[in-house]
Amino acid sequence: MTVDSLDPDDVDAADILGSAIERREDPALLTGNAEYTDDIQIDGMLHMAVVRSQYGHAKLEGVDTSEAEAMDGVHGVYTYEDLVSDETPGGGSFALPTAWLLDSLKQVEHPVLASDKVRHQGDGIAVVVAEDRYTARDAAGAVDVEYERLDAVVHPSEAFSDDAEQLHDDAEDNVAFDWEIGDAEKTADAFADASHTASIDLDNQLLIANAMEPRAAVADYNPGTDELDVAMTTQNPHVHRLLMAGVLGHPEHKLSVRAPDVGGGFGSKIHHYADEALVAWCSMMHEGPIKWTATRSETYLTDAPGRGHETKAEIAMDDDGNIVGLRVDTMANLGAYLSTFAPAVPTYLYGTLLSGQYDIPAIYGHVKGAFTNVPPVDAYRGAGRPEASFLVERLVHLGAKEMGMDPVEFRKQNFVPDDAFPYETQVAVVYDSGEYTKPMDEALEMLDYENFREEQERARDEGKYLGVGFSCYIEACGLAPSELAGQLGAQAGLWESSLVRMHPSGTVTAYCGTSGHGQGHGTTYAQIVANELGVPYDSVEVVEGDTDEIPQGMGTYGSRSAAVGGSSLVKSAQKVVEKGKEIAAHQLEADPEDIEFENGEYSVAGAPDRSMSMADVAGAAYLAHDIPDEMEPGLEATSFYDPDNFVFPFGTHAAIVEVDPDSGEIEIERYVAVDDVGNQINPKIVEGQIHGGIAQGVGQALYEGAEYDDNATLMTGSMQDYAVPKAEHVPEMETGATVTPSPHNPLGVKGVGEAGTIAAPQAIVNAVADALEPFGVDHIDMPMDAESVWSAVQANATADGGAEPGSDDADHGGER
Amino acid sequence: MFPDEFDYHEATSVSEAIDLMGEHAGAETELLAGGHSLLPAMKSGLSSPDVLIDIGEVEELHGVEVDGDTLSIGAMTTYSDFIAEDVSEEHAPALYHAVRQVGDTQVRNRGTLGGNLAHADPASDLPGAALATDATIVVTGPDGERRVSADDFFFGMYATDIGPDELVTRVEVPSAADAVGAYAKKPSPSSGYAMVGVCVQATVDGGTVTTVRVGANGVMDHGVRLEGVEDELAGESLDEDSIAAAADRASEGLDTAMMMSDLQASAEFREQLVGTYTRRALERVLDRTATPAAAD
Amino acid sequence: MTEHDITLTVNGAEHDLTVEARTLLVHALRDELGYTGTNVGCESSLCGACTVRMDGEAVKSCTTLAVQADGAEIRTVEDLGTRHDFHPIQEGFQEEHGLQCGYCTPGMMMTALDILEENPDPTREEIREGLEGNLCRCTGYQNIVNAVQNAAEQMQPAAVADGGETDDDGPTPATDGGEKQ
Amino acid sequence: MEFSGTFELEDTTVDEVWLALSDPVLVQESLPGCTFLLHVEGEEADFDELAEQASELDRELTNDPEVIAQRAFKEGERYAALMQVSVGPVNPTFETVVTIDERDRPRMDASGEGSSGDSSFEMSSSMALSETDDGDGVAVEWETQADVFGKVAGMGQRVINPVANRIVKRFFSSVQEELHDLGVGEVSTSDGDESDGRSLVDRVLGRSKSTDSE
Repeated sequence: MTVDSLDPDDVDAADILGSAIERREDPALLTGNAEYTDDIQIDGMLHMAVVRSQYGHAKLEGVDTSEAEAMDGVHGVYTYEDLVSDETPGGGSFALPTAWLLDSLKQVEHPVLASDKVRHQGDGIAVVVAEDRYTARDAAGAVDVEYERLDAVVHPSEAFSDDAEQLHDDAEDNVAFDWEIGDAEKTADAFADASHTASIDLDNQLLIANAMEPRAAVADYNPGTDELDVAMTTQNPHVHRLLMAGVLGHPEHKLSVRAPDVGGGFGSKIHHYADEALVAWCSMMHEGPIKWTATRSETYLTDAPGRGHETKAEIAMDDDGNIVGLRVDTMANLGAYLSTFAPAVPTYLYGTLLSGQYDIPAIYGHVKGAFTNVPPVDAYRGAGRPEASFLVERLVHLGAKEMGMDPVEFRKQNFVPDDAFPYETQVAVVYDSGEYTKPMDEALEMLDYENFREEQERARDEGKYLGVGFSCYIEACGLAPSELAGQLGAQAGLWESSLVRMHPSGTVTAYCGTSGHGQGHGTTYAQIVANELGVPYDSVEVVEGDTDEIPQGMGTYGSRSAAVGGSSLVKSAQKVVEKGKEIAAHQLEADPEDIEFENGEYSVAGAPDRSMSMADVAGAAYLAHDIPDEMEPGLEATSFYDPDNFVFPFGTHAAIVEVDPDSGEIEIERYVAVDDVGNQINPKIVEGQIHGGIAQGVGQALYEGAEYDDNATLMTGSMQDYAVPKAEHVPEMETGATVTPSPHNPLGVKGVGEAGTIAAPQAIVNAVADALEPFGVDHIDMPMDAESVWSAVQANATADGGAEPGSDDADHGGER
Repeated sequence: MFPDEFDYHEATSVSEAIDLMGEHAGAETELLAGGHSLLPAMKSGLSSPDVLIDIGEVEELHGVEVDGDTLSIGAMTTYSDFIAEDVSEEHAPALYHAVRQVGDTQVRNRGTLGGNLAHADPASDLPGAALATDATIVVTGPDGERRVSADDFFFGMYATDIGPDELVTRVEVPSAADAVGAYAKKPSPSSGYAMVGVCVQATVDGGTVTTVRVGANGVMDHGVRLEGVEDELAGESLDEDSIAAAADRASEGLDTAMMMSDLQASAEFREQLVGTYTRRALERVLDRTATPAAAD
Repeated sequence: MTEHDITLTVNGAEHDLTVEARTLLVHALRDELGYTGTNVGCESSLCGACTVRMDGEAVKSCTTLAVQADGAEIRTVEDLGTRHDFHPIQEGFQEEHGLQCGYCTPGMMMTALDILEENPDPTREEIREGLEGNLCRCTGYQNIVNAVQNAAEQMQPAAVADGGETDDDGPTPATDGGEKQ
Repeated sequence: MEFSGTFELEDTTVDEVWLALSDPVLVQESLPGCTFLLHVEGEEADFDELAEQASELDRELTNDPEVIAQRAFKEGERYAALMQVSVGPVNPTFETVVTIDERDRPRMDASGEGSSGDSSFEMSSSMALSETDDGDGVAVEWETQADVFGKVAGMGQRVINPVANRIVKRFFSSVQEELHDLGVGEVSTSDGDESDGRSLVDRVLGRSKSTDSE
């Protein structure tokens, strides 16, 4: 099923919400007229380059900048000493803050340039400002750094080992935090009483976001006004303004942050990195414009990777195949320092999703965070939820196998029943709404599941190994109720703000504090606002991503834009409608109570001929010749929408694969995705988000992984070695949808940005495990490259005396 | 990143290129062909030559022509120009199929056959094909032309028989109009280079293999012939059984110490894959023997 | 440092400029001449965001020196069509939502033009293979393949049905389970 | 990363090979890409100074144990080498300092580090000689543990194994050639007792007594 797009001109105003219209952002992007950060050219602009560490872990013994300073075209070379000097601009901390705290969290110092020690290869040691990018890069290469190399750690288990080098003086044994959720005792009891258990040991690998546009910033300081303007690749300009103000010691109201067109983010452009602050500081230092654009190899060294879990987990069932308990012990990699939202990702965004779609009476999760010599780890598309969903769905696969049950039957039996919503899990969240069997049934129908099982049998007899894997995922998104976020450790509210402004002629500008970077907010937000105000879609302009234009905002991440930003726009638009109602009542000489508003027309109840259009009302509001007493002229409204709860999208993804045990190669024969993301504002955009999400999930399952050697040197430091999926690597995706509106927001939307990425990996791993069941292969860590599949088949064939290909050994494994 | 500074000279003829190399003999000098191996190495800072001599536009180094029993390919012929010539597939089917799988659309538009062979990346697609087609690489230096058989041309990672004052000017492939060719490759999912690539050129007469040459790249630190496979097939009938038997001997005689082993695949797995991909290449040969003249 | 005087004809306009030998074509286009529609996504010649057409062929302008392009005709995204008069390839991307963040799109379209010139009616597998040198991180490629097919249809109104079998040694392409209808 | 191998030298003896590998001049000549290999006198290895020193030195290959003894590697001492490693268009020149950690015939351990621009390596290496089974030659078993840092590290993964293997192969081929050309060891290995009870050759060979032979 593919959604066909519509020309917005062919859509009736009343139908605009929910129509798969073409995207209004595309013409600029398709003609080269878009403006990405690196496209910005300002007269007299200088370029910055950063000197980064040669080692994953080392003490700095000395930095000699003299050769670089002497080079033609070089305007300055600066180290940490220069930043903190009284002689130079700014008086901030010059250290990057973390915006999410936990009780046990060790808040270690994270200077924007290393002062005495480098803790990962991306750590900056000095910055160079020069005439052009080539010269800046040359000069960076001429900075001579003397190091005393230290041993490095890459994986949490190494970081916690007794002989590991400690990264930070104030984080003993490299423990960043120790956190738990659920009920340990109750879960222990459940396991003690259970008749069956299954367990798994797994690594959820580190991934690099690889937004196609590398990070970049252009800062322009005006010494006359003391205003500092920063254009940068950001998903959340207001958050960056707040944090950067503190880092630099430049007042927030004199700092402006703007996101021009942004070439993808996937989480990597949420966090406050050192580089953007350094560009801003250099601009103050040189009192003029400075540009920095990361090379791709720099993004590999500095963009926050995501995932990085080492986990042992188990599931317990009673005799009837009911899940009675789930227990998880995870070591999470946080990298060298605490990135902006890092502490939230392996805790509240992970532990709270451990119930999956299932009614599990006892759950306990324990997570220990580790400092290691990889770049600071933070949110990457899905952030915590893919790790949870992967784990739960792998355990359910193994649980079904342990019970000798069909994986579909086992899942259905354990789903949270439809009548149990709102459903409170054992891990601190309340699911808003759901009907989990619906997408499952639709996926089964699309797959023709019964027939597939027969085909699988036949194929095995012929020596062909087919497998099907399911992923019944749940995610929590739409971050988040501010009070709850505060209780959980967030150092910010997670509301969203918007402004809807009617112009006197009846057209509209809608401002929102989110900041799209490819999601098509310009289109969907206009659909929302046009629908609320009853004005033509083309009369609505959307503005995002500029702290000077939009009062406040929290940004775009965690699939929150539609649910929180969209809802804020609804709220602002409704305020406009309400004010308009009073104006209309006044002009139509009726009681406001009697004014009805529909399709952009105010009319008097029972007297439809006494009416005024929205545009007329706007005109009247600005003329202000005849509006109610005490009323201020103008027609606009701002709102700060704070959601009541997260929203919980869900769905079933299923993959059919063929595995060649000889070559270890996996072919995805079919990929079916049925998602319930609540109401859909633009189904074509929803489909695109699902597609892109799945592609990244396929990437995690089969291709991607950041690999470091023992010294924490990145081995996959370019696209030559880190496999970003290509067109031929991504299967054709068959998508379907069910719609269970969220009751928590006025749009009934749930969020779609991360669903595919959360859902896909386990569908594929489960399918491969299903295909390789005759070989006794239960689990292969991701990415399941050909060699790891081949080795798993070999290892099992050897270890088990060679489970004969073709023999169906259903009781095999399950307990390892 | 960006390349370090260098001096750039454009040669307009082979003799000018040789003169330029002579003039700059004291400096670190590289020849620039399509640039698709050299420029990435320079941009990553791994390679910093002092002097680049651009031979990409040397007219006499372009073009594909049949000269008697030989297909003669100018060293600076781009992959896409080679593919576009009908004579390429007709006279050098194995090379043709390998070239089609080099890099991607854009790389094939710029990269050159001579540049590829001179660079001698063991994971490139052409060393195996040069061996399978029994190609002769013509190198030219101050003392004139030298003809080196592909068998003697590659001897290590990025190491060939080209002298410091020489350049590859031509590749000559004995016409194999009666032969079928195939190239089966397991590309690295990231770089597209061959983790293993097996190239076969064979003549099958009445079901019997009369000539067969098999070259592999990606497996060892340089392109190699798979002599066990050739030995197994020569004079045999080409069928499922002989293919299986040949594939079993794919890694015969290969020095495991010099086998490639990296992030993409261990030496052990490459040994497994070379068998699998030998089988696949031979199966394609069998298919094409059964239904000749299938065109791309 | 050696500097060289070169001439580039970009989208029909001739430009004389002086560049360092090491200046990459993409930087000459972007920084010297202001054609910022062409983007830089990697430095290892893999992502294809920088693809332009040089003398009628798609090339990666980050793996080409500006001096190598001396005298060449360059075509960039700016030359395709305006928002009021889209080129069919732009139309295809717009209709099929073949882009999200748009960063890879100019390069993607320039390569697609190469594909369609060689093969006016490509199959989905052929399109995927042809786009091997262009990475997209947003769309999962499916709508890009749709967009190229859409453009092919516009450019070839009388196009025949599915192309025939090929005798190509390309890697086994992904199956076409979810064929759009 | 670790790599290892065995190289067989034909038609020679453990003593002869040990003598040859004790001679920095022979090692320098045999190491592909090695511009100089010199004993480091002071604390710091100043490569500019060393290069000058190397250009002034007039050392020749010899088979004379007396001469070799003068300049032979010594346990605990440091040696500096300028090494160009050539891998296609990538030709970094490493300033390398090696310490002889242990020298006890037939075994030698060394460790060192080198740097070239933004790249560097650290390695420890050991080598042991033994008579081949047929008694006709010498087997050199070597193993090296190396860590590579900086720009070349990413590339290292892919190329180090084959490149190291090739360098080692060429090194020992050259050693074999030199052994043959010079006739190292043809001077008797059992002449004249010295005051410390060890023969001259014993001293060169790093033997404590002149009694044992493999």
